[in-house]
Amino acid sequence: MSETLLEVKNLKKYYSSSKGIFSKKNESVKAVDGVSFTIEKGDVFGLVGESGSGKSTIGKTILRLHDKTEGEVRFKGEDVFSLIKKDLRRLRVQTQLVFQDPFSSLNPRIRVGDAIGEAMVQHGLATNKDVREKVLQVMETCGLSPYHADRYPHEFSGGQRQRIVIARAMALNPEFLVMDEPVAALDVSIQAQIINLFSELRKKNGLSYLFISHDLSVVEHLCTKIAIMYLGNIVEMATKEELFDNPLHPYTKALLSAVPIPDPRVKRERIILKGDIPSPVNPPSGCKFRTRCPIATELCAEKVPEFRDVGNEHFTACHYV
Amino acid sequence: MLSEALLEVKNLETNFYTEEGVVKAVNNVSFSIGEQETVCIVGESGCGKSITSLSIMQLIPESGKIENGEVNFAGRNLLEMSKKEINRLRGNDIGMIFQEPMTSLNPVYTIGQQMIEPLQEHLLLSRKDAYKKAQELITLLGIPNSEKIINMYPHELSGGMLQRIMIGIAISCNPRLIIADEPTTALDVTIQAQILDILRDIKKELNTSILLITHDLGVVAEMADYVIVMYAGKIVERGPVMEMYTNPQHPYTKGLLKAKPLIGERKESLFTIAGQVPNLAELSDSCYFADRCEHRMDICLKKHPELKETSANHSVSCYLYEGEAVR
Amino acid sequence: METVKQLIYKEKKPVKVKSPSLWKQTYRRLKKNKLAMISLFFLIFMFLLSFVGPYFSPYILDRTDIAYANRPPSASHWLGTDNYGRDVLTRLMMAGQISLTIGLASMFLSIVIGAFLGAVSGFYRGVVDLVIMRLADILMSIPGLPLLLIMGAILSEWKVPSEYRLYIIMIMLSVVGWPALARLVRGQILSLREQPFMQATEVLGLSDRRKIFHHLIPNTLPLLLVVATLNVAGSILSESALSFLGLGVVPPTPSWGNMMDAANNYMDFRKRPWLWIPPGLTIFLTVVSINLLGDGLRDALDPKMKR
Amino acid sequence: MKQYVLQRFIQMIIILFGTSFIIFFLFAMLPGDYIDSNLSLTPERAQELKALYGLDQPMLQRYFTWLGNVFQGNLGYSLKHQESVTSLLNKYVWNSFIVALLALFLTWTIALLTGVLSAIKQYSLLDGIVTFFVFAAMSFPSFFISLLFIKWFGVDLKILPVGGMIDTGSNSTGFAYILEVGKHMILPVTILTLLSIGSLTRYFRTGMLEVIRQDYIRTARAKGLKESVVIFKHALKNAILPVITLLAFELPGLFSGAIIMEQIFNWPGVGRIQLESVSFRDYPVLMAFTLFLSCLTIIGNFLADVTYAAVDPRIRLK
Repeated sequence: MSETLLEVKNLKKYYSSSKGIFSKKNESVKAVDGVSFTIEKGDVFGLVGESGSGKSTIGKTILRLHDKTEGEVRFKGEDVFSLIKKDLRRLRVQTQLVFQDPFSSLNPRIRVGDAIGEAMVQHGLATNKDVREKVLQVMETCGLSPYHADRYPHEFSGGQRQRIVIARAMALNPEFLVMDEPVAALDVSIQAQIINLFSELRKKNGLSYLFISHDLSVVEHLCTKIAIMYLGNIVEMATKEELFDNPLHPYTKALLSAVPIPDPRVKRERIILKGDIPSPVNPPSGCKFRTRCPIATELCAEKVPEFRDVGNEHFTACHYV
Repeated sequence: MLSEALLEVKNLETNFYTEEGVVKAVNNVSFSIGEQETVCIVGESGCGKSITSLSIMQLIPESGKIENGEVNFAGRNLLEMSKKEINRLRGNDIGMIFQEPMTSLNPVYTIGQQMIEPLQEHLLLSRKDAYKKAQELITLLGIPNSEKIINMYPHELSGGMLQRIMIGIAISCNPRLIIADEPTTALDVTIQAQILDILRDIKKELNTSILLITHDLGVVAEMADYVIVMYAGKIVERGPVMEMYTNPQHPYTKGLLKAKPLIGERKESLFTIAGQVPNLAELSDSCYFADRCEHRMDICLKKHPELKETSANHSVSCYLYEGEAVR
Repeated sequence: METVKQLIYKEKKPVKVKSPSLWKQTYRRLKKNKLAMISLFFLIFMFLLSFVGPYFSPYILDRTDIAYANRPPSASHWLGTDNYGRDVLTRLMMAGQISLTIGLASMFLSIVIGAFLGAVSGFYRGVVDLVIMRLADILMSIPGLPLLLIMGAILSEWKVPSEYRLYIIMIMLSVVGWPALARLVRGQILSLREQPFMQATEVLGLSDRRKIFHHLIPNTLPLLLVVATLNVAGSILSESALSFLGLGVVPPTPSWGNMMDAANNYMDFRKRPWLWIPPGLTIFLTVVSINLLGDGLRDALDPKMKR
Repeated sequence: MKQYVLQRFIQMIIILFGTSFIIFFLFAMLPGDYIDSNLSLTPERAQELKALYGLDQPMLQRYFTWLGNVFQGNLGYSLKHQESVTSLLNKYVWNSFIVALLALFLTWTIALLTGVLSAIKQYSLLDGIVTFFVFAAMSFPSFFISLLFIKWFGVDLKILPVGGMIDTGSNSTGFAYILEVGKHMILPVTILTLLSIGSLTRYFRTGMLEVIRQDYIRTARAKGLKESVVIFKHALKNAILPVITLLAFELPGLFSGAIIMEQIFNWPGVGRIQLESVSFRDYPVLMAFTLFLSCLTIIGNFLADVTYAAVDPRIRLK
């Protein structure tokens, strides 16, 4: 029996786009529009979607980097949004975040060693005396040389900076990491290094990840469970094997077929979706995907499809599955 | 291969003068593009692939300088042309598409105003005819409501739409060559699929050649006839697309192909190329890839290998394939 | 398969392991800017001249000697003497003390007020922000010189003695100077807050004190330094204009501005240029140097703008 | 857009009130009104007079009374000039206005040209010279440069008049009059232009430098457009838009920048009157002009924001 680490229930996050007191229409961007999932200990949960799908918003909301609109987030049974400041700081040690852009997520005026060590000292995980030693340890695990500690972030390349960001997160010895597109800004050869680092850290420290990405091949390589998002909703969720071997939702199918395969011998029938992703301010009625769906009917415009279990822990939201 | 080359780049060298020193962004690069051929330059950031394409169009930033080489387009060297002559080629015989559709169009002019410019400049169309042609182009590229789109400003459209508009501008004067610099990098996968589809159609219908710059080996496999792999400003390998994927030779090419996770592959860990790309301002005499290479030999540290043909049209720059280089 | 550890890039260990601090790096870049360095040396020279110079002067500041009045520049009086027979060079040095002090002190005051209010505005936002920023807007809507004129008039009406006016002028200049600074600091803090590295401090659970003193403030300092430098130039100009009009520092206390008052006298203006050209030129050169230094600092602090 | 204008308008009203209050408050701090300084009055009589003029009432009430008068065009009475401040303002403001307007025109034309040229020829000799002049212009104390110019051109070379608007005792009319005034305007306008040209040139230069590095400029070049079209059509419009905001700032700025210049050149404009009013303790005049300049600034600011929003499509359509 596995232990539930994170439980997200019907999470909603709307950003109001009203411009002050005189605006008549109160339009809001429905970034996350009712999302539920659970992450068990040891899971690598992949959250896949295109821009505007709300995947990054979920990552930041469950860490309480901003407020929710509705719903519930529980970490190890505790409601994250009802924690008082002191308890929130305790939670901060257990959960960490790795950002997409390794250039802006490091303070340019703080030396790498200090950046990694400061939170350790603040949370009492190290004293001013042994912090240096502990920092060097963590840096070594993340593939950084000891002398890197005395340098400034701008002296490093993207890949090395991402290692620093990971080391900074790992310094607190967390149980759960949210990765917000951690390899999207990196080149292929560097990307492979970082992905392998994730796998190793997970094996060694028994970590769980929420891995947010737009890249299906990376997600397939790393994740155990995957959810596909479209315009603020999860449209399909299953274990990795299920999802890739037996994709059900038309969006998942299109997404899979759109990924270019690096082999010129493979020629396949591609599903090319029509049109653009609609604005999350004014999403289509019924099924939000219907405007681009190759099999949409009138029913799809009228009724929101239910997100249901089709067996084998495979969930999807489509009338025609 | 087609005998007549439309574009021929010979020993191109572009340097940037920075505070840290001279950066050799494009270092002795030679290749050619035949009529109706799609050539892809692939490589990681900083390898000089974009600067190569900008050097052809002579659009490199001010701190850069084309120091050497020839760029022959339809038999004439672009680097020796006057500014006026080059302007007559740009947008007319050679169209260009850039990476960031959101910033590549002028925010204070409408789509129409920007689309008619090359039509008026090169095809000498009247304003009215140019607008008509622009509208046709928009429809051709699969955007509905062309009469509305034409009066809109760039920020009102999505990235995918804007990239179509950019393509529309590039093809408006029926160019013989289209240079596309990472045209889908900033776009989502489903939109990328649309754009690649359009590029393929254009090539078929307009009989143009395409020079496609990308870092995505998947895109290369789908689009290219001929592939050029660049590393640290130099071509390390080039060859026909089938050859490159079935029989890659340079350790870097091999590494790139293995490092990318594939859908349906599911292996335990990924192949990695250790280390980082070298600083282009501090290059030594060694093979630039030597630091990261699994097969490094003594000679690799002494001199950068020449690009040599190993089979028909397939060249590689590595001592592993030079008979005389005994370990 | 190799593990990550084995694959650590075998890069050559650099000779110098510890990078110099960012301030040192900035100074090194600044050193390359010749114009800024010349300006820096000129300013140091001006300071020495004003604060140490008078000790080497054979003349006593306020000693008047009508017999020696209105002498043109000579070997004994390098810049001549004024209507009371006082040595112009000595007075220029003493005036430098006053003008430079006012410039620096009012800058400090403006920075303290402006940075504090701006930071509070940017960090807490809400009503505090609204009130502070409206106040800044209002003060910025009254053109600077008329505002200073009114305050100067109030000073005159209240018959503030000459030796105290000095301090009140510092305060006046900072009243005019703080709103722009507060706006700047607020903007800076608002944009910093959105930076991922500030979000990271939240995720890492750092205390508010750590966030403000180790992350926010050090990142606003570079810009503040540049603006502070330029602010000194502005203050010196305003003070001199005010004193020239007789509303700032008033005689017998000398300042560069009120020394130029000589030009208001028709005879002095036409026949005795040594009375007003040296102070005018001093103001100009000092202000130019400060502006050039500030510009150099801006470039040195922001390596992205490098050539 | 409508919402934005409305919101910005309300903000303007708030600032107008705030500013007028601050100005009123400052003048209320000035002791020595007419009654207090008149020692011949008995305390009782003084009290009566104060009641008559409403001076014994709480400040807030006096503020609103004053504001009411302002709205009716009653800005007070100048003791020195023995006429209402409104008519005084009307008499002198135009003299200042001509100088300011001419300087504004010159500043913008020259700054635009030199700013753009030095940006597209960055690090050239021209750029170096322009930058040098910009720094010099920004650093000159206005009174010093005015005096120097009078000394050089008026006293030493004797080619331009040293001050005033017309020659002493002149009664020329028609074209001769215009010519005479024009001659007297040369120095004031030059100085005013010189004083404000530095920062504006710098604005144009940095703005242009930023714009010509943008992707869309590269696109324009890739389309094969002539360099002049690229710079003057594609780059310039983007570089000018943000600077429009300054235009509205500039005019009131020139008025207040002209105060010292008018004094030195003996130019019969509002600036000189304003300085005079300080020395003659003619406070209603000082107060009215300060209020006038502040309102000009605030309204100009509002107009600038609104025009900017109207010409920039990125804001206009939101």
